[in-house]
Amino acid sequence: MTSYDPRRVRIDTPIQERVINGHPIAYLDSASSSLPPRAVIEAMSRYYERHHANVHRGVFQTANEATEIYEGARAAAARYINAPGGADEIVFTKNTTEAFNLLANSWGVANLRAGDVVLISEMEHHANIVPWFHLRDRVGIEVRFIPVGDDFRLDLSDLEQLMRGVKLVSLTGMSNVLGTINPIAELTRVAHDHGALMAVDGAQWVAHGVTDVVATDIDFLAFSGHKMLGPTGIGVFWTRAALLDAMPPFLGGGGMIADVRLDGYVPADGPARFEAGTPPIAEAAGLAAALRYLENLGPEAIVAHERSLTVDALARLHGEFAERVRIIGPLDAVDRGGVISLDVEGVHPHDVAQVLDQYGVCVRPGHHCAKPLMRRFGLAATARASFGPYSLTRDTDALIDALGHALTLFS
Amino acid sequence: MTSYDPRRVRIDTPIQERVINGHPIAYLDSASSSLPPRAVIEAMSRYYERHHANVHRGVFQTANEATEIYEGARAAAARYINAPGGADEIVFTKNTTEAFNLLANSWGVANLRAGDVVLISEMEHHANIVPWFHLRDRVGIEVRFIPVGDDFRLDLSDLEQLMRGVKLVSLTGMSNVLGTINPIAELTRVAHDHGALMAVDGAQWVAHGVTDVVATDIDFLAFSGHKMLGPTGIGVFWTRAALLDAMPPFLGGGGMIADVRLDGYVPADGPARFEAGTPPIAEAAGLAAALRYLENLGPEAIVAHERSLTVDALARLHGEFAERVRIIGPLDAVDRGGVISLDVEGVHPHDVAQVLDQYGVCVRPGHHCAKPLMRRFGLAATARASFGPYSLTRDTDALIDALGHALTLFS
Amino acid sequence: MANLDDLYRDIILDHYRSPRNRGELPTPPARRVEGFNPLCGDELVLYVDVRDGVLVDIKMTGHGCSISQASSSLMSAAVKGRPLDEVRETIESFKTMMGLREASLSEGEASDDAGDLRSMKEINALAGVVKFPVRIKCATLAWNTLEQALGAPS
Amino acid sequence: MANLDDLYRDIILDHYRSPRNRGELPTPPARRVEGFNPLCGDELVLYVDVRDGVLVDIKMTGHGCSISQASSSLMSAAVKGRPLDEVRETIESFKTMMGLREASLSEGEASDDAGDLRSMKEINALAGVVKFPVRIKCATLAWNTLEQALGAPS
Ligand SMILES: Cc1ncc(COP(=O)(O)O)c(C=O)c1O
Ligand SMILES: Cc1ncc(COP(=O)(O)O)c(C=O)c1O
Repeated sequence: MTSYDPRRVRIDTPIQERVINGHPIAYLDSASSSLPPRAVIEAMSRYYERHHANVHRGVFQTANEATEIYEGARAAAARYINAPGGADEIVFTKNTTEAFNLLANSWGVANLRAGDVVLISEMEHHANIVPWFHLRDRVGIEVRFIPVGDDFRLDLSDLEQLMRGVKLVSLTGMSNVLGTINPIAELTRVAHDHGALMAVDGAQWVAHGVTDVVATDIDFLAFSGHKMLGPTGIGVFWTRAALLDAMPPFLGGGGMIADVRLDGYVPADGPARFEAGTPPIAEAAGLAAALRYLENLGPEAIVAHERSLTVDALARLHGEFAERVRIIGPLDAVDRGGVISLDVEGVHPHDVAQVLDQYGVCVRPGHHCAKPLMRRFGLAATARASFGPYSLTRDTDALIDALGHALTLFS
Repeated sequence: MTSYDPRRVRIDTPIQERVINGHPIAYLDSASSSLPPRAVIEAMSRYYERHHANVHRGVFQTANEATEIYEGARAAAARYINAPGGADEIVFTKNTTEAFNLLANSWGVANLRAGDVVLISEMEHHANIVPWFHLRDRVGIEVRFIPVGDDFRLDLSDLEQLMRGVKLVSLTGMSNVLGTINPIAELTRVAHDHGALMAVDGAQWVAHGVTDVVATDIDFLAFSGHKMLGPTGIGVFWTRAALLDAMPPFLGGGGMIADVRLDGYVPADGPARFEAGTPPIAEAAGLAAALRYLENLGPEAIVAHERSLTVDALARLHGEFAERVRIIGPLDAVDRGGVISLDVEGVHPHDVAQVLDQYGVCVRPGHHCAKPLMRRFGLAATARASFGPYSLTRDTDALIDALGHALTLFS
Repeated sequence: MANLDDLYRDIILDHYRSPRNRGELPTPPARRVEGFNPLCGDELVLYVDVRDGVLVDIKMTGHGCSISQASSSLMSAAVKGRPLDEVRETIESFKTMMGLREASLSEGEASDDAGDLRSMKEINALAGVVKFPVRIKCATLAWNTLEQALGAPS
Repeated sequence: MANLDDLYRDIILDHYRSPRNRGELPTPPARRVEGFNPLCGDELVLYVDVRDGVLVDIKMTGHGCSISQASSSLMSAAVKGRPLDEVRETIESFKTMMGLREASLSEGEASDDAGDLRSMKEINALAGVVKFPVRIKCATLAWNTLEQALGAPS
């Protein structure tokens, strides 16, 4: 049993004590980055105050402690996503983006040839687009897009057609613009039936879901600490041991080698092969604390809470502003997370966010690193509100109130 | 004027209050990673407690604050190394290692062709070796090594010969094994005379020196926050604006683009082009605090202090243990930093470090990510002691005392 | 504390709602230049028709926030029909106002008598933008694009 | 608190100073396998001569710390001349001692009567290594290399 109370989580996150322009902060930008609770911040401070040393090659006590903390975080990440091979399948990167570059440059360069297809979608974040464009330029792969329908969901009507020649399907688990949650398990089955592998962008999916790489049967997963109450500077790349063992190195340097001679080198085995240089040690301490914190709350409970906030917000936004505020994303809260992109009639998203800031409401204007998706819906940008485990109905109240002011000012 | 007092710095670093196996800690592993002072730890905590948000695309107040903190760190790093083009020349990476991978994969892939030579040295850290091996495999460059003489310094007697076909000279400013400080300004002149560019591994050089990229006239520089009282998870890549502007992207994803379409993308200008994904924001706050702290101490004063510790330690190690402890590095403290590698007769470095740990003395055994250098001197490993701005003569006392115990145990 | 009223002055909202000089010009004789703010996705296409050292006509298309739209509209009104050296002075004084240039005495003097006083005064409505540093890029997009369209002074 | 005496027992220092079974064996008939600990740079080359299911001879070269050297020396003394199934049992009991295997009743029983009691008792001198987790890799290098040299049980 968990003891999840979002008000308690709010109290745990010091930044939410802030008053912005005379209003209590209503932080609705968790899809960009989440707010770390004190336990996470303190785990990092404690690390630096008591245990800091470089990892792996030390013998002295603090070096051992730092190594245990770092490797412990690997085990915690493995547990959090139910990695079948445990810690040996967890590679720490600096963020989700680096994880995708690792996937494309290591697995991709080793396994894809000119003409092979990587199937992504129109709702991908640039992190799951640009590395494939780079690989196209380098190797000659084709990057193909699953279209997004007017219902803001993947249009799978031509899927069989789209699957021709596909070696890898790489999809976001949850759109950071639409909130749409994609049917990953089903699509993985399709991918595997066609002899393709399945990669999932878990930046939102892991942060706002219950992740089980075994149950979904996916092959690759990427996510970021800072999206799930953890620190900046750390991300995770997961793949099953059999795949990882066959992947060539990507970044080169210390820690990823078994031997270096003047004429070449032998790479190390295991996750170390992909962790060149001094890793994000304090960040791993912070990530482990975040995962512990989330586990204590219970990911299912968080999902349920964020869903109820979303259902309420969608209904009220629709009820309050009718046609003046269009929601760019599914209106039903089925297979949908707490990300609500708004297109406000006659008010540019930048101005929406500016006016909202005056009332302490933090929303993000922009293309949200999903330009192809923006183009698909004829938009340059949206104003996006998104929930986290500490979000409360009063944040939605503040959002609706401030949106009213924005509409008045620009009417 | 500065007010540098190493005892004060020691008090500022909480980890040095620790007692290890009944002895006050004698931290002699700063070459691996330095110990951050409270000001650095608190800068990061404060960032998370008050200002955290994702950077760049925000309009609301904390997003602006986070952006100012992040961009402020860029300006601080530029100032610290006297970058002629200021903040626009500073790219944040996760560490020195990533910076070298960026150099090889961006500038290298764009500018080097089969047969072109990258000249490095036998004393390089793997971070400045392996990325060039990768480039050799990809492009067909030649990786050539400046030999290291028996005096533990670069053997430049055949330099003219070695320079044939060289497009880039890439050298460590200061060896993390030998302590040797290389004549970077002179070698840069030679490189430029031959139409080659000059890259410097500043992981130790910047951390333990006074860095001026204009005075030395170098072209590329890489260094890490955690080596200079800063946090893990952040490094710096510097190059002059004219070179940076011509470098193609390396890692792809959000933040490094100007536009993305279904058929390709346009990269962003400036440092952003090389910072894909959410950057190390809290780490930048920590790095800026570390640079501020170092500036207050005065880099010259730190260099002088570390030199006097080194002179003293070299003399006493030699005097106390004569032939039983061989110093793998120059014995004179000219052009030499505070890194002292030891080869102890009949005691494996691993065992040296283990015994020293029993007395609270932290030294690092191993190849120090410099296997070619180890082979050059017929060693598998050394036990390395290294100083930082907080080191005191009593650390040397503890080292010598504990070394005596190790020799006794294994005699 | 920066107040919203500093940013969204009436003149700005007016120019946002009814932008001046929207549209295209035939190229040639006009020159077409694109401006782009990757951070917020603002896009601007500028058409400038320069004859005998005079910016005889200017038109624009694109989209963006109120500040970028109003700024481009205000700019077009201020520079249309003006000799290029005055246009350049106007650009300089605008950038000085945005804190992107050090104000210099000669520039200050120059801008005083540079052309249409009413348009210049309207441009001053954008002065409040400096209190919102992230919006400065919105305000300057049009001006940078115009500078680019004019090329280096001959 | 882990004490140095737990790690550096006299038997260990003795085997470190005077390692048993150093040298090479002709290949064939012996098999040659390399072991490697990238973290500390320890290297081990193992020569094993197996005939009719018995490890008739074993020799080794390489370098490493006292723990890895002593462990390989102790191992060689314990397994030389022993039938392969007993050698495998010895490897298992060693790994159990290092905390790398769950102790199982049958294994425990098996190791009790597995061969030369004196060598087995000497190996127990390595038990203190578990208090120094980073050194476990040093102690197990030889054993992993031997396991590799023997291949999968037939
Ligand atoms: C000389 C030198 N170069 C490069 C590095 C690599 O730095 P990092 O591990 O922070 O990437 C180090 C430190 O380990 C070093 O001492
Ligand atoms: C769906 C999705 N993918 C990828 C990313 C990139 O994550 P990061 O910036 O941490 O690399 C994000 C967040 O920005 C995201 O929302």
